[in-house]
Amino acid sequence: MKRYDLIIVGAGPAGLSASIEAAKRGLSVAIFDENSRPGGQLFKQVHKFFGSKEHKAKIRGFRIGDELLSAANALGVDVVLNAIVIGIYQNKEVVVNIDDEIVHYKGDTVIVATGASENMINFRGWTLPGVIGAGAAQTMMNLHGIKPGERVLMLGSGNVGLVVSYQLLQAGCEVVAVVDAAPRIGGYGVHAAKVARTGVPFYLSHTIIKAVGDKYVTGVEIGEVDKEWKIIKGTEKYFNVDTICLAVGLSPMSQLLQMAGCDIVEDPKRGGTVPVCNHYGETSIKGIYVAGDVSGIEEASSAMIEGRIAGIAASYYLGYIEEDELIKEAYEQEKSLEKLRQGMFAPENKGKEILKTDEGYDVSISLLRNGYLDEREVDKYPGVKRTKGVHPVIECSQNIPCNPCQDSCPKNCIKIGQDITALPIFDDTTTCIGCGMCVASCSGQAIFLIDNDREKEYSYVTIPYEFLPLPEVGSKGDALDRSGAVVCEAEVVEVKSIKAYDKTHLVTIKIPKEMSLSTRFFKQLKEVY
Amino acid sequence: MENHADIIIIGSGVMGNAAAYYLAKEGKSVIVLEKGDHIGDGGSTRNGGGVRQSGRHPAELPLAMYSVQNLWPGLSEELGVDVEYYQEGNLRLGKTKQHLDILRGLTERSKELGLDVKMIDGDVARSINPYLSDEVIGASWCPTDGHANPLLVTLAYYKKARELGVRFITGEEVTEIRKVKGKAQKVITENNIYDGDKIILAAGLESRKIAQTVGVDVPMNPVLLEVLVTEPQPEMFYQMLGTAEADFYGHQSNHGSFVFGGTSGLDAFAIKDDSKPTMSITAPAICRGIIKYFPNLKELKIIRTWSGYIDDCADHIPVISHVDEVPGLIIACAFSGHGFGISPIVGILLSEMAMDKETTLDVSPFRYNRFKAKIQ
Amino acid sequence: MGKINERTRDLGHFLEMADDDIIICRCEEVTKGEIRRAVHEGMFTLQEVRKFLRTGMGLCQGQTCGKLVKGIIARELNISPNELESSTGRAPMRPVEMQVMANERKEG
Amino acid sequence: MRIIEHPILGELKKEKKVTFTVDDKVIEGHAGEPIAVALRAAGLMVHRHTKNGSPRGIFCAIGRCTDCVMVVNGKPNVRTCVTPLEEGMVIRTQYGVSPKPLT
Repeated sequence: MKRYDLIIVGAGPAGLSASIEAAKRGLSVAIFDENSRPGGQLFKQVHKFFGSKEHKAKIRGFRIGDELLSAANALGVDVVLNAIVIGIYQNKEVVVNIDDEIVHYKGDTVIVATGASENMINFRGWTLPGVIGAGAAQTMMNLHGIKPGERVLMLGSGNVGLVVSYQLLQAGCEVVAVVDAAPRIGGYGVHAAKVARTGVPFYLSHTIIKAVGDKYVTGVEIGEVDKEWKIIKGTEKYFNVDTICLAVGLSPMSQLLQMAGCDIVEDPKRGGTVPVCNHYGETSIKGIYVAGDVSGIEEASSAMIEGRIAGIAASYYLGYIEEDELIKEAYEQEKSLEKLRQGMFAPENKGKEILKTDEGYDVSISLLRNGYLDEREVDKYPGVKRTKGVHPVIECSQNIPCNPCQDSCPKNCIKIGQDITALPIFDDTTTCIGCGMCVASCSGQAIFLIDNDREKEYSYVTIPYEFLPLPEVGSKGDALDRSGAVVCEAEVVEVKSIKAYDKTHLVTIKIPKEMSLSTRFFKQLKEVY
Repeated sequence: MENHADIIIIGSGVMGNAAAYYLAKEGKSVIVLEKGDHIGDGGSTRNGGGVRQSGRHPAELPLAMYSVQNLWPGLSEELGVDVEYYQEGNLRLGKTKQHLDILRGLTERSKELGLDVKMIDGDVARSINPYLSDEVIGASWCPTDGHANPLLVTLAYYKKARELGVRFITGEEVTEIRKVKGKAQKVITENNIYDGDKIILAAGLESRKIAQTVGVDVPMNPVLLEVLVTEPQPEMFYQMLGTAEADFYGHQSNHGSFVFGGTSGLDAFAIKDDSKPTMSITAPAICRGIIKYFPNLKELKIIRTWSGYIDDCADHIPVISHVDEVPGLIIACAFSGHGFGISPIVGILLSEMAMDKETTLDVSPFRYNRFKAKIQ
Repeated sequence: MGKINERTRDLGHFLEMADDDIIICRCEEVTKGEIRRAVHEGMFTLQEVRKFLRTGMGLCQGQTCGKLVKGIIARELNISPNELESSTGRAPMRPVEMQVMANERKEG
Repeated sequence: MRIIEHPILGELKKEKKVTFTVDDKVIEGHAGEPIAVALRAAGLMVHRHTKNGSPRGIFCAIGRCTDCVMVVNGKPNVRTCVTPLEEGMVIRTQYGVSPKPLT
């Protein structure tokens, strides 16, 4: 039976990161993944990541996947694809279905990094073709280049629901609404805002009553829920859709660990049925570790660090490093992980209602209910200041672990500091040169450039733009406000697409001066998205 | 709640549940204590579902025949749950001359005891089951054998007994049976003491430890057995299948899946632990066995495998017995992997024993004190 | 293991609900009403409901409906879903053809 | 339905076009893409009907839920969302666990 120092199940962000750390330290490593492409969910993630440089912030998910894979390959890790681990048996025997064979392997250590599976929700008609998981939508669009439908209703306003809604728009689908039974948007406000400003309405405290259709979905009925989650009569709304997308959370995929005999607990904070493990990810069975979503639902950035920690811990377990190295190197990673686990979206805050930022600013109720900041409250956040000449307007109002805007500014105009969940401060004593790096680097697309002084009657507003086709300079269209409502006519005066922006194009539009505080998006006259 | 009942039953497997039902039907008060969190989590719901008379030990055959003739056909109706009983016969298959010799031996023995079972050649076997491979050269055929769904039977007895007022408590591990004035009466758990006029110990392998607390030992060992289930298929056949080599057995269930049990040959030496682990070599071995007999099934996908321990008795037949030195205690265990098919009659026999009635069938072959050294 | 669970406790009358006909287990087409009724008939754990109704025993191996079934049982018993044990993980993690399972790679 | 050019991913590379049949229709798709993708591109939503007659299609798209199974080259219960398309495949809508009878 072929034996490795370390067998990893799952070639996602956690698994690949673990393999790199272990292989670097001399372990023989194999990774098995059931998919034909490695990277787990990374290759479906076309958005830029949050975090800071060490967390690969502002890099798009699929590029991170490529980076990790080539690093693993360079270190001689055996990345085996289309390899379904059918079970982990006694004595760390990992049995894999590869092509038409069953292959038995043993690992002196095993890291299970199988990720998560999607939760589902039932309503009348939920078995009809056209009702799909958000993951399905992502897979179809971003891996296989096909739209899941033309008109889509999204159920769920967590980060997955928001990110996938945006991706649907990018793929050219129409998103008719984002619906959530909760009274507040669950994901990052910035993710919601970039969906809302294209004109997608949010229906909070609403849920699906039924999917309508005979053979497949032709429509959907939603309604408002009361405190007992019952539909309030008279609040029903109907949408013509061909697709209903479900994004109602994730559950750790811990079945393999159960089978292996690891102790398991029910922990709603970690997302469901999870293995008992220590801070190195070691389970109740010595030498079996976990990393990533399987040990508790978080972001891919956290999964990568957990993977590194498990890889380091396995290296120590097998004697490839000494205890002091383990402590020192794992501590570095834990510090980095801690940074991501701060702020209002930290795992420990799951389910809590947080109405003030760490700095004491009120969290925008409009953002939580409608998906966008109210124009009247924007001014209170430290990233928004009215100054002369071109300058950034940073509509960042929640404590999200993220700092690329600070790093990207060549003039040090934006300050976040050591605590990366702090709100960015625009320092109006500095001089912005309008390079647009902050606009393109903001993973939440919450930064705009405004110049009120170039012309007397007009303002120039620069917005991040990730749709096709790109507007042409000189063309006219509608200026949209944060809710996607038309505020006035706009003329495109500049479109910048440099490599460093990484496909976040900067579109500058010219609008009447009094509209500069309202305008946050641009819609071309012909139907484009 | 009062912790006294006419009868305390230890173990909520199919035997305990069946006994509880037949007792409650007679108006007795019953408490069933189950160590696990789930009803019937042992061999009762982990077996292959055979309701078989052929191939039985002569001592057990009357129990099997009585069940098939009198109890299985009406069980669904009696319990109010379709337990998926199919009486479509049992084919025990052979591919070699040695196989046929084994089959012939089994067949002759059962025939003498009045069972309708006969040897047939390969072509006749294929006329009964057209999916058999040409390698099959003969079989034993018992047309009155069949199969049922063990999950449903176990839970249906539970459901019906519960309806009749039997008190079931899960998560209640019995640590001791204690005599009071020479008679078994108290059943002690970690948290409670129960008492009954009669105690039925039907806790599978666990029975051994518990019986020892009143100085009785049943010589039995845990043996791991594995079962697998496939994706559903259109209806193909409903016979129960087995082989002379006993390398696999199984049937197609009424929702279309095939349920096959089998062995790798090393199961007896499995590393034993509470999680009832499957072995990595067993499912492949079972599959190879099946494909030789049923090549058409080779593309079927396996959905699950699972395992369970059987309480394998020194002489491979059960203990169903009063205990002379411990009046009031009735032991029912060591069914050795073939208890399911006789569970309805065992339930009745236990109820009769607990009510001090004459038993429907003779239980003397199953005495607890029959185990003797080889050389006397 | 070891949590005492009285199976005779009173769950009140079984009342039919308007959405009882909604399918919960997509593979085996088991409805919400069937699950609720099974709880009233004594099936108090995920495993018992699974064995009694076949929820989660279909081709998807229970990966879709597990949490939903748990929620329904918990509501019927008036307990938190976290008090219910999830179903066990069993090989094979994905369906495998018999001819593939039978074909173990020879040690080279 | 196909995304010709994606704003972030650019043009998605696809293998050569192939033809295959679904029940009595001849359909085009790209070799190597999941069967389900080619069906979606052709506007085909219903992959199977359960034994109770309820229509089903793509649900998880990653091979877990098995709602999208069809009879492919005579084999029932094939997960079309993870099975690569090949030239000349014969695909049938599945009823219960059997193919739809051809008209």
